[in-house]
Amino acid sequence: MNEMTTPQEKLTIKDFTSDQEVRWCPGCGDYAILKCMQRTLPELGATRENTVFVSGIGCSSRFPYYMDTYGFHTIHGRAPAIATGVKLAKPELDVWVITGDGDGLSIGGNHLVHAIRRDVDLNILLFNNQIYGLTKGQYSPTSVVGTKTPSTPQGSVDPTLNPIAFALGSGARFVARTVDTAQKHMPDVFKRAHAFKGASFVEILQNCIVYNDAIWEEITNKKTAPDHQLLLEHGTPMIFGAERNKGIIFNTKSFALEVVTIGENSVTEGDILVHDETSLQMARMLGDLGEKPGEPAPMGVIYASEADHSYVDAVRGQMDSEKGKRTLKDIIRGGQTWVVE
Amino acid sequence: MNEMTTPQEKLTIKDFTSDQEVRWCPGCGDYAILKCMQRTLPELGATRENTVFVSGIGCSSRFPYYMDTYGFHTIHGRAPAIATGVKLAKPELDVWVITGDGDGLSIGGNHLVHAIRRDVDLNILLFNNQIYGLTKGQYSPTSVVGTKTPSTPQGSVDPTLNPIAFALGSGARFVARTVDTAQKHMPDVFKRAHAFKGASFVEILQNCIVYNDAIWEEITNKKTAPDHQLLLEHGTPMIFGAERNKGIIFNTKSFALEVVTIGENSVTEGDILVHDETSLQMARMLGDLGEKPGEPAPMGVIYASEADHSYVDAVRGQMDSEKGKRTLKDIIRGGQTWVVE
Amino acid sequence: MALEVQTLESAVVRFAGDSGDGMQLTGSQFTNSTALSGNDLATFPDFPAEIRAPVGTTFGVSAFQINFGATSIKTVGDQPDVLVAMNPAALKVNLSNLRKGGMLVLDEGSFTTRNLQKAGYADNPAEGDTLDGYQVIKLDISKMTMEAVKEFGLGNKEALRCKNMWTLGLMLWMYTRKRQPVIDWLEKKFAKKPEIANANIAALNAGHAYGETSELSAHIHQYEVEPVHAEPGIYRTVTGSQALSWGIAAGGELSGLEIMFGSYPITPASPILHTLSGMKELGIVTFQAEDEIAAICAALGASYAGALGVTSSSGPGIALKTEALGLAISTELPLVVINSQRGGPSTGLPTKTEQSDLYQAIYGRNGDAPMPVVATRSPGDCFEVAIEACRLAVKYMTPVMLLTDGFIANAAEPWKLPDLDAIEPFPASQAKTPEGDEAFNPFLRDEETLARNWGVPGVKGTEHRIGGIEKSYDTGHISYDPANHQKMTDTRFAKIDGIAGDIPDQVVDQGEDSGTLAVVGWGSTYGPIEEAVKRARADGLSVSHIHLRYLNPFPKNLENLLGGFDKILVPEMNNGQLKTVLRDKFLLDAKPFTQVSGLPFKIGDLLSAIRAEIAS
Amino acid sequence: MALEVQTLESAVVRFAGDSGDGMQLTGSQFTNSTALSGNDLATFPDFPAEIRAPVGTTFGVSAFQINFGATSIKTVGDQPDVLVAMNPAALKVNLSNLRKGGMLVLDEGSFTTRNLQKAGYADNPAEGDTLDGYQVIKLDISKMTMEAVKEFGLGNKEALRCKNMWTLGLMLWMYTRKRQPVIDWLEKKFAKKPEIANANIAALNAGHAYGETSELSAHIHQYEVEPVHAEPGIYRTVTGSQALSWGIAAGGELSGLEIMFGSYPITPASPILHTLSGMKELGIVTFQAEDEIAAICAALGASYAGALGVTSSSGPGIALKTEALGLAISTELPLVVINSQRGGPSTGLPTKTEQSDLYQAIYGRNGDAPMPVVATRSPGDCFEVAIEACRLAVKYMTPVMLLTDGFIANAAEPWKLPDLDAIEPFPASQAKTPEGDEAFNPFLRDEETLARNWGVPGVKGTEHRIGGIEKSYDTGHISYDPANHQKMTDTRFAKIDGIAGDIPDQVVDQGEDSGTLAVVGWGSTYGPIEEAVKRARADGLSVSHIHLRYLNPFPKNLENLLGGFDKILVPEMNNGQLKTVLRDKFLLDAKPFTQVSGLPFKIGDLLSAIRAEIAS
Ligand SMILES: Cc1ncc(C[n+]2csc(CCOP(=O)(O)OP(=O)(O)O)c2C)c(N)n1
Ligand SMILES: Cc1ncc(C[n+]2csc(CCOP(=O)(O)OP(=O)(O)O)c2C)c(N)n1
Ligand code: SF4
Ligand code: SF4
Ligand SMILES: [Mg+2]
Ligand SMILES: [Mg+2]
Repeated sequence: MNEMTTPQEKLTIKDFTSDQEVRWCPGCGDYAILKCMQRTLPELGATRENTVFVSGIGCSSRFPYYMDTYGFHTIHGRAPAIATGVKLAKPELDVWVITGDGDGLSIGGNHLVHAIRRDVDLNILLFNNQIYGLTKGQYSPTSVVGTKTPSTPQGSVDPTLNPIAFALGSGARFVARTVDTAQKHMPDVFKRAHAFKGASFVEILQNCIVYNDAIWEEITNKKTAPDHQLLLEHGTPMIFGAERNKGIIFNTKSFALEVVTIGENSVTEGDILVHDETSLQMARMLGDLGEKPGEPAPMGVIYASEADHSYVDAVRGQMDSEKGKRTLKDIIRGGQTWVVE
Repeated sequence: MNEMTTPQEKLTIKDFTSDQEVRWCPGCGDYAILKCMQRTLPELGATRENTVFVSGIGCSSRFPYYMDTYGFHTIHGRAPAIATGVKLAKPELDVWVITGDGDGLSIGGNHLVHAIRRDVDLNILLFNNQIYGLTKGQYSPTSVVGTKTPSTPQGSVDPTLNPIAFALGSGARFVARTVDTAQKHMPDVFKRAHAFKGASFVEILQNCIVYNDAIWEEITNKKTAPDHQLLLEHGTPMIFGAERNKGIIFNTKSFALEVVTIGENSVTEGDILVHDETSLQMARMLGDLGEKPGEPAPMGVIYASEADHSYVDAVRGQMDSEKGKRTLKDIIRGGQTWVVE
Repeated sequence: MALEVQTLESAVVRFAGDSGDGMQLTGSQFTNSTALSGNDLATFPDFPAEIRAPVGTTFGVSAFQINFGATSIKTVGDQPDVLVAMNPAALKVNLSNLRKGGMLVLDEGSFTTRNLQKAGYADNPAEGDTLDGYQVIKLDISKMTMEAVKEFGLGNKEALRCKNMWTLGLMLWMYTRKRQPVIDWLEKKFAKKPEIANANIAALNAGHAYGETSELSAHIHQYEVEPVHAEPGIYRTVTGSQALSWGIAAGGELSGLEIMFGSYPITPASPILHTLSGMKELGIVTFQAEDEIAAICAALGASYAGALGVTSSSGPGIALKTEALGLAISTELPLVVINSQRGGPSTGLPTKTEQSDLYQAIYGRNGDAPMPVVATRSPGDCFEVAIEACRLAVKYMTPVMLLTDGFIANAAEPWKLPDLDAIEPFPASQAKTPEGDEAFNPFLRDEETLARNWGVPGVKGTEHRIGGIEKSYDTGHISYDPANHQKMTDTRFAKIDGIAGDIPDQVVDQGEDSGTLAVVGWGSTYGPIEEAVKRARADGLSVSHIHLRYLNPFPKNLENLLGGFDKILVPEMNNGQLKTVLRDKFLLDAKPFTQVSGLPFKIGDLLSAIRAEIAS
Repeated sequence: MALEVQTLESAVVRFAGDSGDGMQLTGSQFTNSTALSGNDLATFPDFPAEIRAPVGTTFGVSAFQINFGATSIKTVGDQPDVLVAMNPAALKVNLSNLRKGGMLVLDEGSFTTRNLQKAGYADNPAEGDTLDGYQVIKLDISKMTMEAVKEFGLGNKEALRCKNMWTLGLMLWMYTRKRQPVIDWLEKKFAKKPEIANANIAALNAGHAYGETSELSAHIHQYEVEPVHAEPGIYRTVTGSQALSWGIAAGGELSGLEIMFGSYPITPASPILHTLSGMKELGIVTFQAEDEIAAICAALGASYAGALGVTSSSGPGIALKTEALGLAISTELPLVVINSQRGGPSTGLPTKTEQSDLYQAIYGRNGDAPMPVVATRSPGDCFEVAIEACRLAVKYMTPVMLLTDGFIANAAEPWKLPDLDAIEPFPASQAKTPEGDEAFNPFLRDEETLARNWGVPGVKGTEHRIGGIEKSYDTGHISYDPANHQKMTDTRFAKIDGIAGDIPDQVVDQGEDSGTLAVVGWGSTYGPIEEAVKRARADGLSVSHIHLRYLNPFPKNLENLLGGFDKILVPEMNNGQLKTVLRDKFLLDAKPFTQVSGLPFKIGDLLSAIRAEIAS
């Protein structure tokens, strides 16, 4: 690990841009995410040599080719498992997992569950375009019911998987959401994910201009965004809306979150629920928010609760604490032996 | 489907008992679950010919051999996928999935996620003994941290997966829990699961006397049970304890459930939270309950909220609504054709 | 004054342009008109791996090649006679392949500095001497199209999109094909947007008129290709994916079983999922699973429940299905597994063709796990082979592997519509409620086929349990008995080997049934081999072509048949896989001739290999 | 008056009892004492599939067989000379295999009506004439054990558990073995429960004393088996799983790489996971993954990061790893994949042995995907083969498949401790920060080995991207170029084939290097073949034994070597898989002799096959 401690010159976006021609469709949301990553890594003090991008298969999974870091474009759905191996072997690396809603939630769902459950220190970015881009537009587990695609010409009938609920159900300790167009918001989310010790799960709403265009329109369109986004900030009341007069409360009767209007029905700003990113219950409810009409989609850090142990440290710790106690020779001679002369 | 509508003679436990010698370890909790199932099916009005048990691999997965119904002992982790095929092909069948904590949550996690997400009308019973029985005692995703097994001689370090949280995170609409020794409770849970249209997920706490004995002791031991079990009943306050003076409240400050003692700190029975099995938020919190010392483990139906659509009906409905509109001949002649004479 | 119309035996035309230029549509419409003219033909859609690569780049070039003729056409042709290049990148990528002296149609309007740069041209090839030796027709198609559609008031971008129809019009003129089918198609396709339909039709007509009226006709011939002398019947063009899907549907009808198709999208297998998903009328259940494992498992579950499970994927997905395939073999349930092969290993070359999954099909499982393997040779052949796979699966209670490939999946050819009523049905037999107290044994076997007794849920009295553990030959219950395992292993082999008695003898596709050299092929190499052998025979060489549909078991006469030749040459688009099987089974010195480039064989290369082998 | 001690060349003893009777412990302690007596030996633990089947049933019988001798012992013996049956079920299951005239030791105390019934005996076989023809020793071991341990105040159940030590004591007496090693072991094992230790020791002594003092000694011989004439050195007994694990650890040390072992439990592969999990001192990371796919993926990820990834499973699990194996082949990363074979197909016979995954190892992937395959022949051999697998993986940047099987995994044999310092290290080379502005190309190849340039994260200047899509030979970037794909395919084969030049020439294990018949084997059939060939040679037959460690590529002299024999016989515990490879590669008429019963070959059967083949 020769070079790793050498002090770094200040890197720039260029340093993280590889010489490979980017091959997404013109207008694809992936471009914006890529640029944002290339821009943010220098700000994180990341080095090229200690940064690894591991991806599965899908349009999104081509991401590593375009980063001038280490990159492993693996096979469909397996990136979290491969990244776990990378991290276990070299804990000092910054490992980013790039996956899609098909790659991560369909074929690769189980590896995602277990990487998250183990709380492996990975930064997992799931590009959710609610479609299989690379294979030309079949529906995915996140596609809304009724989606017409080549494999569902009469519309899909499978209930949708909610990535946030899924991650939390797997025991996630860091869950956040951002959107491809949010060039200011996204770097902050990347930074928080990167700083988090443990598995950080980030859903990035991403537009597939070819097969599922404009599904995030309400959230990304400047006009409609204020009413459809809830920008989360820890310790701050969950207020949103073009007029900043809408808010979220917890209704103890329905036992669920509810959208209210400040000033109506004698609701005041003080009634609005304050975002607590350490509350698992709140995180779960926020994960559901946005499913019903009128509800805004929460953006930002939904949940962050670092564990007091680290999985990778624990695994390697067991090894380190034993190291040198016996040698291979000792082990081999360990049983009952006899001598032939 | 010749015989299916013939009225049934009244069946008994014997009718559901196959001629195969049961091959679990003496004292294994699986016996009790088996007996209970054989006893309950006649009460459900089930028929042998329309009942199918599909299992993966594990001690628990040998279950189908002992039922005198249709049975498919498949491969490790794949039972939910195979059962989905069974149900899609013949929706009139009652399909039970038998799986273990290793089979269902480790290798088979993703199929469970998607069977649950799709809400396929299956009754899924997960025998949780927190260990891999059949392969001689390695730890499983549900094993508590620190579990010493042949593959973790210094104790396991992986955080545990909570089956209830996992199922809910996958979008489950029916989640319940029971325990191998609860011969009165279990049939009710089976009946509810059976009656539910959609994927019903039941965690059965099961004792592996050989590799992980007595892990459920507090819950099953008659002496300690009252203080460690919370028997859920929809619409009833969540009271428990040998003296029936403990209860569950929702603490709006900590935003979490809390155990209180009736009569202490001016808590009255009226303050106790009433179980609402249709509340997803409550279900999620109940799923966590029991993880901390002093908290009871909820038993019974944790969540039940039938969807207004049925996945299998929807799939077959698309087919039925089109049926006969075109024949294969029509399709083949559908393009532009020309005649050679 | 126009030159006279020349009559050609056959012609190869290649349309190439940017992914956005609509070359696949152009090609398939040209194909359609050509088919309706009664020619035989073969096509090769050759599109990039990227969904929509950046405009103007070489890796964004999409091409469509068609070979059509007055005699039987077996391949897409080694070298185009005509190359249509809609931009510099298309020229760059495809020029080297154009026949020396061939015709080159260029859209000059797209040879802008920026496009030339993107294609990596320092100088404009349309201007220097790079194109010497070709018959070059430079036209500003872009401009002429804009002109033609002006009246419809489309935006710039939309108007330019009609370029491909202008080009098509020109080519239809050149080959004296009819415009009407294209016009009909445009009107149907854009029924809701008449201005688009009309603009496209105008462009088409303009291109056609340009040929007819311009000076072009003064120095360019118009060509005619006579209709092929084909069997009487109704014809259409069909792609491999279509024919395969229809064959599966037919298999369901002929067996009397509901088809339950479980799949997960993957190139180039997805079109089968798409086609069958659009055929719900026939009572076909399609299930897009969470992965390939779930797809095969759901299909197998359906078979267990009494339907006919079918699953489909390509190499990497088939790899994932391996474990479940073992379960299907062990439980002896019917199942059809379709592998649309693509370039490997691993992700490999997803959009390129290869036939390198034969090892996997025949040998690629844990344990002694035999299963039948059949392969398709051409788009139309897929229909019959799919039916045959269903027949074997149902009759022998076994999974069957059906090998096709990316080339066949996407290629089209004229296809004589089968008479569905004339196909022999093969009704599945499922156990009925036993009489009296007779115990039901799911592993009781048919004496002739060795197929086991298929008991299905829903039927009273045939309740039983099966699984992947070894079963007693006598009762079907779990058995760890050594002698029983031997017997069951032997029986599993005997059952599959016995299929040899139920399939047609191997025929010689071309040539005598003995001689100096047998060229033995399988799969989509059919066309190039057939053509190469034809030429070799025309040169007086003693060579025959034997093309296998059945790869496991082999037809029972195959050993004898091959024994009648001095030499055996096995051309494969892999590193020599069929060769292994032949050498193992027959101890014959089968010589491999392999090509692993992601492309179909060239006739010329095969011909050289045949010559070399005979001379050796 | 005692009979004199008889000297034997070798003896086969089989301990059989209920799963709860501790037969595996008894067997392994007898083995240990025997090993310490300097005999050569081979063992065969034969336990039921069930964890703890109901007491007294036939499917709950657990057995342990040992063959030991004064000369080299290669197999566990076709038929036991002595059978110890601790209950009726054990008798029922094992009797048929006992040598006619052999000795039968029965615990009469367990022949109760209930136990007889459970075993399916209508009449008590200990009483009728069923056992005529054997030398039967009926003892109420249960009662005598209770007697012996009375003073330690154990409960009934615990006291009865000492039965196996009583029996062991008797057998140690019979074969003049030392008790002390067992006593030492008991004291260590029950250090925290001295009363248990003492009771067991008392039972052991009582059994021994019974032999010495009872009338038994008046009509039963005591036997002596002289120490084998072995190479000087320090010895221990070792199981295949142990030796394999240690070999992997050694491979890590010799390459200078950290071992990252990713696995998922499965019979019979789990013991390797268990052994390595207990070896963290050596800096070995073990990872119990969520499934076999994750296990290989994590191992591959670790290799990508610069460690040596190792993964292990048996057939069904290896099947699941297929797709990821393709990625390892395509990215050319080092990886060791261990397959502990078991009976197939599908779940098959998990606790029985077989070698039916050779097809899967050599051919079982999509695409043209070559990889080296090596196999172990015996427990001790596992050590060397594991090191060799690591060497090849690291030196050639390739996944390597190591085949072993359930028999080898659990069997034990005496093993001369290797001199670790004498093994040639094979330090891995990983790319360093390039000088100046030189671009790093991960697919730059070593001219000799064709191994690619291993760049690992953490090193500055070697940043690069790789994946499963085809890569340019020249740059390592993605390439869809046809000629490049051909070149890369050819290079992948050339690299693996080239290994033939880096492995030892094939030796003849026994016999001349030409002659009438070569018996060619691989894997755990080594012992039976060696013994059968020995006997055949003793009968004057011209037969040699050639046993392969390298299955792909074959040693370079193999073709010539086999060419020197008139006939080739290939005994395999599968339906004839090596036979296929040999016939394909060398076009030799290799004849299969197969057995698929879940059991090792019997020497007698092999001998007949050899005779028949020579006579044919
Ligand atoms: C084993 C396997 N199965 C299927 C595929 C085909 N495939 C490639 S990407 C993909 C889905 C991609 O969807 P998603 O992850 O949402 O990525 P996107 O293209 O939308 O970014 C599929 C099905 C494959 N490459 N490998
Ligand atoms: C593909 C595959 N991998 C691994 C195994 C080995 N295996 C069988 S059962 C099992 C785990 C069983 O654990 P669980 O599901 O908890 O069942 P239990 O025995 O505890 O009831 C494993 C790892 C297998 N049979 N197949
Ligand atoms: S198909 Fe969709 S997701 Fe893929 S590159 Fe194109 S726009 Fe992006
Ligand atoms: S090992 Fe455990 S789970 Fe398996 S049968 Fe025995 S007691 Fe039951
Ligand atoms: Mg997507
Ligand atoms: Mg378990």
